[in-house]
Amino acid sequence: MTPLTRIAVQNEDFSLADEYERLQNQAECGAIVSFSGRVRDLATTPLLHMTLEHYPGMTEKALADIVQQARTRWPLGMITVIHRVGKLAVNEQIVLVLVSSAHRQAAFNACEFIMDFLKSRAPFWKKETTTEGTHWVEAKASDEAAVKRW
Amino acid sequence: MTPLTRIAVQNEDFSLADEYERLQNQAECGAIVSFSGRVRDLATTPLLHMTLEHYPGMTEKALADIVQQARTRWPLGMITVIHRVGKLAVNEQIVLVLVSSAHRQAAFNACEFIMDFLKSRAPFWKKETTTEGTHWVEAKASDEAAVKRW
Amino acid sequence: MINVIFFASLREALGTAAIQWPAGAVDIHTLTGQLCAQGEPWASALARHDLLCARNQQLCDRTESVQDGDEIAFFPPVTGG
Amino acid sequence: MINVIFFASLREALGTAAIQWPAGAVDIHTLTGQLCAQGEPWASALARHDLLCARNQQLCDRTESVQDGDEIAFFPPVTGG
Repeated sequence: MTPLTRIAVQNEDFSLADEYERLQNQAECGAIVSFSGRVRDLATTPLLHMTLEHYPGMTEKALADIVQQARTRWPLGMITVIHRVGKLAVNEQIVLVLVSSAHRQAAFNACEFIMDFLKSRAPFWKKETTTEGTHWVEAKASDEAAVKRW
Repeated sequence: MTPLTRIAVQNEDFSLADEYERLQNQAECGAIVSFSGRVRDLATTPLLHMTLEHYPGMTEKALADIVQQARTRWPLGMITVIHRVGKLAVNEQIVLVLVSSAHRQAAFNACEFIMDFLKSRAPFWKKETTTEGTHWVEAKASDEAAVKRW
Repeated sequence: MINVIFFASLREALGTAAIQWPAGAVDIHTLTGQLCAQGEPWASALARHDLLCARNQQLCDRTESVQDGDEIAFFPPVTGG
Repeated sequence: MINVIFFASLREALGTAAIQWPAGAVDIHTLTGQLCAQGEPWASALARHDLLCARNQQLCDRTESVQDGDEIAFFPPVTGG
């Protein structure tokens, strides 16, 4: 049997198509919502690459805990959370959250909930390398505010 | 140049992977949210297949109008809306909405907004064929309520 | 003439997908009355209070005016997605 | 002993990723005070009021108690996703 929750923290890239394929099995879950995030270059100084540090061991637990919280709030089918770590170039994929449910709003809410809590509660840290040096990305107040909504 | 909005009403299946690939170009849009819906078999009598009727001409305009309304509300990048018509078997894909944005919440909101309005405003009608005959699917009050939220 | 078209369960109830109807009704409300005046199955099928209508492929109210050459559509609540 | 670990900008400011520290502090607040008492760079680096902490890989408050054998982590606000 396919496990209901799949959590991965990895250096390698992931394939939305493969992960989506995995969720297709559940006939009773007609709604699938996905979020994927990629490295953006929005800074005034050109971004060369990004390095993602994490807290091995705690990261997986934190993500599993967030998924579990989502399951207590909404009726959900399969959930996949993949987050990459290490060195990532501009435009590379960073994170993928896939949620299936029998209900459209549940799938949307759960996917957004997981992303909001991942952003503010899962131990990942981004360091940017631009043409002018390296710096740690600052946490945004809007991300903390997003968690407070739930 | 890749057009910002792609709307398709078609008999053929679609590929989330191909459509996602198309949205990867925009470096400034780091967030991509997708919704996909499939034929479910939730009835007490087994569903054999579903037939989707639509209003050719108006359907495309209604979808384009919904996308345009979303663009006036949130800063969005590329948007893809694909809806199938004709005969569909259980578990087949029906609808896909893909939205990219520089902002996670904008992408989530716009994708959900488009789905809510598509469900209550775009001229599609589902007819189910079960082992006991055919019947038109009734509109749900919850779908009309979903539109009222925005 | 007005091109009047019907979809889904309404099309099946009427047994027709489209009719040409003489121009003259000032709005969709009046047009609906003219169609119902044909008797059954029109009167019953068009009496459903949740029917939607569109003028020239744009959703509208029954108060929407009607002009010669218009395409007026009647259909039940939509169920796509 | 307590295994105390640091991440990201805090790890860089301290110049160390992990230290073994004698058990004895009743809670994380007390442990933080003991670490700061070592002087710089500890006092400044651990003074950031937005630092988060975790006990045995679970986010917690500074009031969380500490026991021999625990893994206590300090880190700046997270920025994944």
